[in-house]
Amino acid sequence: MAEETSLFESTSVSERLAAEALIVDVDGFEGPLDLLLTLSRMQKVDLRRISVLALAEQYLRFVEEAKALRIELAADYLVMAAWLAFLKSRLLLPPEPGEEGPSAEDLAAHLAFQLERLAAMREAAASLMARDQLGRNFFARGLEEQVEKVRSVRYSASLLELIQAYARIRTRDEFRPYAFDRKDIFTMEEALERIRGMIGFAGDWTALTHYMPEGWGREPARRRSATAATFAASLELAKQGQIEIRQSETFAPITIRARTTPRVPAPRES
Amino acid sequence: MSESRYDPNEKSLFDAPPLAEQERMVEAILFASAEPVSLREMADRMPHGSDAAEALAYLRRRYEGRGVHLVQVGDAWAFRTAPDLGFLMQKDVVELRKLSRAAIETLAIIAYHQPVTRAEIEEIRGVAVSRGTIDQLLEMEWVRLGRRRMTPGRPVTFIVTPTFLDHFGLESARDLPGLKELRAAGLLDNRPMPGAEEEEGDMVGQSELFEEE
Amino acid sequence: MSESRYDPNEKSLFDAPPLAEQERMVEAILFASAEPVSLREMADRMPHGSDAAEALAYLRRRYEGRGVHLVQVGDAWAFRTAPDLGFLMQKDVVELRKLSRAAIETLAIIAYHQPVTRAEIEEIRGVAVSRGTIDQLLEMEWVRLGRRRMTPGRPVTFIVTPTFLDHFGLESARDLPGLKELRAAGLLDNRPMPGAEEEEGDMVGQSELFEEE
Repeated sequence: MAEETSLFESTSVSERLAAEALIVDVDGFEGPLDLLLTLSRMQKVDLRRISVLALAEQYLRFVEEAKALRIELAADYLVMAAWLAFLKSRLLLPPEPGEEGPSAEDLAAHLAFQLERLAAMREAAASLMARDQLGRNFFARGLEEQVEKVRSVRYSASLLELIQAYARIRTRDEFRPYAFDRKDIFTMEEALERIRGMIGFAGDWTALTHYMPEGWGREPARRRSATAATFAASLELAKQGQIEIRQSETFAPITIRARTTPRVPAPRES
Repeated sequence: MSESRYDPNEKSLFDAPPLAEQERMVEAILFASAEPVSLREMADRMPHGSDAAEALAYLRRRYEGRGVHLVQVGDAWAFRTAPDLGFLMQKDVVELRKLSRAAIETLAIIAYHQPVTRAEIEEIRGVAVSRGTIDQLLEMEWVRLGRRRMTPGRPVTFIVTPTFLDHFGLESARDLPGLKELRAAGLLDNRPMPGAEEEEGDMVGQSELFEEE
Repeated sequence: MSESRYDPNEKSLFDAPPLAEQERMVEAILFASAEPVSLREMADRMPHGSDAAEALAYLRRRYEGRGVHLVQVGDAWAFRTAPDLGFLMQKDVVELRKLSRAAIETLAIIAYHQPVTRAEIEEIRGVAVSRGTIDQLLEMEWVRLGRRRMTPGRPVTFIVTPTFLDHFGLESARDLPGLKELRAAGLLDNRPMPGAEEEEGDMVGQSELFEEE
């Protein structure tokens, strides 16, 4: 930036050279405002006292020259040219009475402000970059020590979880998916055989529980199966007319005895 | 600041900087370096005529008893955190994790059946109990070894600890609710199989149909 | 040394360590970290009851004029080598990514005008800000998104980061060079174009007129 400005601050020869350089390097400008700032430095005055009218004329001349050299200018340069031409005419002519909108002076002042602000920001950027910088002028600790994370795991469990876990174990059988477990099943065929085999020796009324298979009374599942099979077998035998069933009242023990004169011949005897 | 700036390119033109200045230099070099720096390397970097060894000796004394020390690593030197402050380089991160299902079941069995042997736990759970599960519970100090069982092999038993009782807010393991209470309280997420409700209702009735042997 | 050992696990059982000891701790913590460490983080790592701020004040004084300095970066602190000794560390210089002129100007505008919207940056520079320019600054973690502006469209704003402050050796953005003068001259004002009704709308319009360079 400093080099650029110095170009315009010397003799008229270098000024002319610079003007040519401007045209050739038009792509080197960051838009119309940048160009305007560069042009404004040619006035060699404080940006606050810059003649916006002169600047507008400079800019318009630049655009004309560029056109003469058939340099294609980006649209924004032309938009700025149009606006500056407008501003120039407003600055030169006395304001029309009753005219709306901001005055030409206000617009010119704002343009000067924009230029000054841009220049200020560029200076600020330069002084920022001129500062001592980390890793260039001053340095951070080279041998960084990692802060070691000491991970300690704390396990948690609630009383409810504990109790539920226990309940889950103890009642696991209840939740077991249904599977036909031969081991604990006393079939009706087995029960029929057992009753048939025993009934002849029983004589009078005997409780049905006496016909339960041995060793099946302890475990609930086995007892249930044996009970059901024995009961069903007794009904089957009664239906076949081989036995008689009696129950004195609801929930009273069921007793059976062999039918002395079968109504229907037993399958075996037929 | 500019008056204390040394240009290494001009080193031969000037006398060596004062020792205090050299000490500052050694300090900065050692601080910024990612690796321990040898005396030779320090000397190479410092203005001509500097005595890195002497500056280092002064610097070393300056850091005695400080939060960082100047230590020798091979033939090089580096700043290191004072050994007694090592704990500052650690950040305790407590991670809260749920106890695994195996662990909580094992714990529950120990709590309900203590003192209980490993074989008994396995029998109740129906699966083998991994060494790690019991170790974890021991480590958490929720269970500990009880007396050995006076049976063949004299197996160890496990019991729960006061820490366990404390954690679960129990006065003793006997305070743990029984299965019946759990069921009454609806804590058993009982998804009964068809007919399972009859177990305690109908089944009782049914078993009464038959005389108990 | 053993009597000065603090076990962080027992921190609640003891009074805070003596201030000299706290100073050593802050020293060790800051020495170990290349990044600035906030007072809060120091306090978190130090034994219960420690006063990191006070210890830090003592430590700062101790390092005045040394080869390394204690510098403030935002609300955090770090040791940095004294700027006048930078020449000793030429070996450690990290080649910084070359920033374009557009990026440098954009950075300066963000620093001096923050929080600032993209439209405002474009208004000041007179050209559109390319996406890549801001991305680069974001990536370097020199700028970050600030709060959205409560104007139509709720545009995002950009602000500088502690990393930026650290890099340029600034305690805070208030310490930017020439900030006061610029403000006094009204050059940090957001002065709308005369006659512009809707500030934001006008700016967006203007930036759209200008092509990306």
